[in-house]
Amino acid sequence: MAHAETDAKPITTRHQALGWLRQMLLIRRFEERSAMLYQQGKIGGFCHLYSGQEAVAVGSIGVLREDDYVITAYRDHGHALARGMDPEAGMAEMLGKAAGCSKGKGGSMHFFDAEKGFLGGHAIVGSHIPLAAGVAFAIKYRGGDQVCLCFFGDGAMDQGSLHETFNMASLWKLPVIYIVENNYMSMGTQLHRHSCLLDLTIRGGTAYGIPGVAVDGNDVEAVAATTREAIARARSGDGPTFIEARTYRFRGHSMSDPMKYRTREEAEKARERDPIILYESQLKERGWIDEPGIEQMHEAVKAEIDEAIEFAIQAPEPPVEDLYEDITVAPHIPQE
Amino acid sequence: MAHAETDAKPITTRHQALGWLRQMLLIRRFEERSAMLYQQGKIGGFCHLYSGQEAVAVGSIGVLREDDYVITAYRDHGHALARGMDPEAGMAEMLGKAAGCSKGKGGSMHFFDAEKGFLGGHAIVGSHIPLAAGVAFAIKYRGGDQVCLCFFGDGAMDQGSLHETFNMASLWKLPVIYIVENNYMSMGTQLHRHSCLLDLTIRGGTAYGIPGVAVDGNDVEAVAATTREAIARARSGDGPTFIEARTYRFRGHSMSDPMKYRTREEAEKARERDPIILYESQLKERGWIDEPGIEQMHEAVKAEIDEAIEFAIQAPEPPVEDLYEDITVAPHIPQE
Amino acid sequence: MPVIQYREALNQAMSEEMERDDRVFLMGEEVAEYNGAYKVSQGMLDRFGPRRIIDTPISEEGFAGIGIGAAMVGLRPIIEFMTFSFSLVAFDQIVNNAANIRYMSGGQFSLPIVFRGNSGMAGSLAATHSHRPEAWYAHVPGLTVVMPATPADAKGLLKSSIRSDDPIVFIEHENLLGERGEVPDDPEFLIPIGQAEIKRPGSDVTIITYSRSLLTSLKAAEKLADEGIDCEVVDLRTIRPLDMETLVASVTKTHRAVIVEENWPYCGIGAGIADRLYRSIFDELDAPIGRVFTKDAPVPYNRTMELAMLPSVEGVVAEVKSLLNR
Amino acid sequence: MPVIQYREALNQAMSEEMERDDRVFLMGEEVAEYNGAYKVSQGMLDRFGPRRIIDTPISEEGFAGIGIGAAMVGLRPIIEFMTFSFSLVAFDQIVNNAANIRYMSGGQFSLPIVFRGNSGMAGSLAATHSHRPEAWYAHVPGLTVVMPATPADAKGLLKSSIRSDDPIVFIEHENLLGERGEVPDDPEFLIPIGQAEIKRPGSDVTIITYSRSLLTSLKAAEKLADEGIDCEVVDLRTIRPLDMETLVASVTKTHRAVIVEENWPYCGIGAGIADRLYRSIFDELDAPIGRVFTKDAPVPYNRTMELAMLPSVEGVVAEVKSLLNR
Ligand SMILES: Cc1ncc(C[n+]2csc(CCOP(=O)(O)OP(=O)(O)O)c2C)c(N)n1
Ligand SMILES: Cc1ncc(C[n+]2csc(CCOP(=O)(O)OP(=O)(O)O)c2C)c(N)n1
Ligand SMILES: [Mg+2]
Ligand SMILES: [Mg+2]
Repeated sequence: MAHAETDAKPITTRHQALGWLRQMLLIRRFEERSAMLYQQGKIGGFCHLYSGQEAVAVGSIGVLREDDYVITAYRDHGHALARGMDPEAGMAEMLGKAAGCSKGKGGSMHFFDAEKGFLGGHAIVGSHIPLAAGVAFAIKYRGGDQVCLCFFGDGAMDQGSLHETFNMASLWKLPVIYIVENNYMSMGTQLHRHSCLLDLTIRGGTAYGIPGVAVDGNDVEAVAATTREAIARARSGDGPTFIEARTYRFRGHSMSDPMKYRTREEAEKARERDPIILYESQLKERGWIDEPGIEQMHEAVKAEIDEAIEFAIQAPEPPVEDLYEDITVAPHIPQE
Repeated sequence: MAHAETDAKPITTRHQALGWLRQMLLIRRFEERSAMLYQQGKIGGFCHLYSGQEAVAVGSIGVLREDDYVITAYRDHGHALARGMDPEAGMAEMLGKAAGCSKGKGGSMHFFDAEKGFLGGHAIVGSHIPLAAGVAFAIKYRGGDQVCLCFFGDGAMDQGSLHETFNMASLWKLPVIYIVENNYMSMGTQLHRHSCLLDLTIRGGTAYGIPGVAVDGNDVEAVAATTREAIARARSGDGPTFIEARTYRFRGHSMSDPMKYRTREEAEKARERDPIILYESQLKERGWIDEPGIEQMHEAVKAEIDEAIEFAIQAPEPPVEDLYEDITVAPHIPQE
Repeated sequence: MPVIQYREALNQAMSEEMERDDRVFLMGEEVAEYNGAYKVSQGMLDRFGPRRIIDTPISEEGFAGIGIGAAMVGLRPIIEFMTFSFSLVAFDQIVNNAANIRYMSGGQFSLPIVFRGNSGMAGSLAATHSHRPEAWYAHVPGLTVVMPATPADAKGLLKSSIRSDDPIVFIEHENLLGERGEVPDDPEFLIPIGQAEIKRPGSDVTIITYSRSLLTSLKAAEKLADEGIDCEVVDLRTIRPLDMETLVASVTKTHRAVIVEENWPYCGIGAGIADRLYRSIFDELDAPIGRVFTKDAPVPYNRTMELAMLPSVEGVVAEVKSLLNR
Repeated sequence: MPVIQYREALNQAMSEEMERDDRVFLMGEEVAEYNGAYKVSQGMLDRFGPRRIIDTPISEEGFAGIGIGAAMVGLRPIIEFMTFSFSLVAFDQIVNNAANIRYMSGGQFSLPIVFRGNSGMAGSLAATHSHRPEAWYAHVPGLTVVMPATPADAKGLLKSSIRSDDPIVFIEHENLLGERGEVPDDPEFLIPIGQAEIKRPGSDVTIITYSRSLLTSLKAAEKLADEGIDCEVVDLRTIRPLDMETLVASVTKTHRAVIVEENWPYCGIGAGIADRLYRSIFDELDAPIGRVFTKDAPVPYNRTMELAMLPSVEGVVAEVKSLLNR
């Protein structure tokens, strides 16, 4: 079995490491159960699973401060949970309930949690990339030392808004960290068919005079270490960093993707580098957890997600009239 | 006085060289007179002069074939004339006349000449950059070996459409040549204030795996030589080239720009590298023309522009009802 | 006549026109190897090859512009937006370049290009993925806006759109893609752009509608028939230019009209049509023109809320009755 | 009261609000060192420094989004489009992000942001540079659209817009920037969003208008007064939400209305207003609502043609008379 590369000197404490493992498990479980609920018709719309990429969100968000910000695209459950969103609020959102993290108005692609500095799930590819720079602009404007972490896929490299923003973020040295989760697929289009260069650090880093770093996106501690450096750079006023986290999406693009573009072998080979299994064995080797400990953790996570689902199912639907709420702060006057 | 750098071995014939010099003079004269007509209120709207940058259009368009294509931004008089547009049609357009190259509907920013493969003047910054790739796509689709030459300013480097297009042009190896006329100003904003990198070949070339070449944009033969290589590359199926022609805009951004951001010294120093004067002295040194020959050329150009203005002034206004013409090929049915 | 799905009708239209004319090609996200995000281009890569069925990066502004450039020099591109909600990032290309280049060049260039893709409130896609963009585009002289409701209209109008020499905004509906209907297989089956069709003749009231709302309107008309109210249902099919002749004739007959649409009410298609009818035949109208539309709010994820926003059969029935004071 | 230009009124509004609230900043192309392409921000860089007056690259989509992000975390950006024609490349950010993020987050975020800049057919700028974007934005729930016609309204409404907690599309007119008028210098001078104003009271017919067309309408009203026709001129000032109360009261009094606007006719503001008035007070109307608008064509460079497209004083006079059968 493949190994993660950070064995030599752990970059974190046992406590934090176990927390990261648990978060990855929680995300995986949240999504596997979501897939089932989707198939049962309990979840609607588009639903994009993060399975296989958990180490990216967990490792990078894991080294943030509480007052930092996180923003991402529509494949957002993992980032939200890694940022500490209550799985009950997440699951209730999946089911469109009033208790959902976006009151049932956003759904799977639009998780928000203002209290945790989680600025959303955004579904128009690339559209949140300027937003992240805007958050960083605000941080700098106020003289703060927070950072904004912004996630997106390799497909978003092809949207103009990214390039407009990277130029300004570099020019103005904004404290924003851009992490492209390169899973080598933009929906059904392989990287080499949608990107003129395969090394994204050139397109996102070199091209803008921004440090561009590639990292194994399935190695949670490597991601954490890389992000930590970027955060230090941002906090000290040296501007943005572009991180290319190389990873793999286990599932289809969304629930409706039959993945005809993949062979079974490719998928199976990828599973060998499952970030969760990699980290479990790494922590075992380090002696920070043992097999029973892992099993116990799995059980606890299972119970937590079961509860979240139970909560979400029981939670009431929002009143239909509320569709006119939350449009503007001033009272909304329907133009009908 | 500064010298152009291509003295050693002329890359062109005497005949063509004199043609290029004459074209640069024609453009300069066309624009100087346009400025006067603008001040007299005979020309309206926005009017952007090309003075100082003539060598870029003349040198690059000068090495095209007749069946190639040219497209540019709103600072378009020079490119149109270099492509052989009749100055009468150009001047009539400036005056909004029916005999204008766009029937008085386009104006200064929207010169078009289908017969010459001149696909316009385009006034939304960056918006014609995908069009150029589309033209190149069509060439390739048909199996032709033409090329499309596309001009734009350094400010357009900051528009998303450019980046979306460069990725596709590189990916699909389209026969398009992008020439950024870097005059170091985006309206009143100096390059270092709008672009994160000062070397645009990185942003437009390296970033997309496209050969990126910088050239002295005030040296008509250097521009010609560089473009010729790019054309050869495109015709043989090797895809796009990005050329950064470094130059200087003598006048304000448009007729209403008082150029407060410049010192008189800067402007005067720039005039020492006037591409026309550089080329005149180069051709004299080469013995291809002498002082009386130059004077004669100036006179001829002056006469040609005088005639064009006379033609334009005498030309009739388009009938007002024609405002409903040229909207669609099918009859336009006003939705009133 | 063969009975096929709306998506198959679109596929046939494109395939037949591509057989007929080598200048026609299809470009968009996932149109080729994936066979279309909504399977509209199923099998077309196999049939026509990668020269003519072209997968793009997620660069709508870029490839919309590439289509326009190709059209300027004589190709006849079909540009697919995976959904029309994604055309918002290409808005400038469509509104400024496609609609204006012919004009700004004094008629030297024609722009034979079709922008197509689905739209609508398709089910829990939330605010950014549920746009109905017709009013934005119909507002613009230079564009033609087509919105077929049936498989036959989808085919006949798409073929006409591809043969048109002008830029066409061809808006499908995600929830219509699976609808079935009889569709001629004659390769010269064309439906003219700009002609509405009376999908149900009637005498008491005219229901004016288009796209998915046609289905809602027809169901409402049936219910109303049970109550003795005879509705004429006019399917616009083309949104711009509007077939005023058919509308005026129908409303002059019925003296009452209700416009049913899936769009927001303010400054939309319904308002656009109502205003023109009032100015044409004010004296023929026995009551103000009724309207049934999507509630004036962003589209929520919650399905119950979303359904509550949409025009419903009951809503149409109620609006018609209130016009008739019943 | 001091008499100042419309552009100075805008400058005062921004400057006063920036003095009052450090969260307010101005960002856009050429707003700082160049002092504004149209000199609206004249002197503001000197006064507030580069932290708060920020020149951008030509990246409208990018900096519109930067404004939105900054607003999400509590700043109050003013984003200037050099002209609103250039907002088309930022359409997605305004329509999808600014208008929807509050909703999609279930009300967790507010978006206190003003997008502002001039618009209109300002004189031989041709098709792409003469847009009147109000109908596109007014169509969208979540956005507020403000279009002041006078210097005082410009100031009072811009101040209110900056203080608003919601996204505002604030559309000026290039040809109004130099207009002069009395403007209060009281730093608490605010004009509420959503209120139309009767700029000229009258009894025979209501002219509904906004932005530059107010000037045309007032001139027409004077001419008509000479002929004994007494026009009430209502300046909408806010386009969305519409002040239906004022409109209904006026038309209920006059029984006749003409809408005058610089926009295209189909699916625009005029249609949007007419439809709502008919549905509110059909029985009060003695004639169909008249309309004076810009001809349905792209905007040409030729000045004579452009003027022929625009609503004119004569056009308004003729439309009013035809409503009155005179
Ligand atoms: C502007 C826009 N175009 C198209 C889409 C449809 N779409 C959603 S996700 C996606 C692929 C994105 O791939 P990538 O950015 O690599 O992210 P991943 O799905 O791999 O996480 C596409 C085409 C969209 N949401 N927005
Ligand atoms: C999308 C857009 N934004 C803004 C403008 C206004 N504008 C016209 S030209 C220009 C500066 C362009 O500079 P550059 O690209 O360097 O070309 P140059 O004028 O130097 O030839 C600006 C800001 C525009 N036309 N389009
Ligand atoms: Mg991907
Ligand atoms: Mg420049």
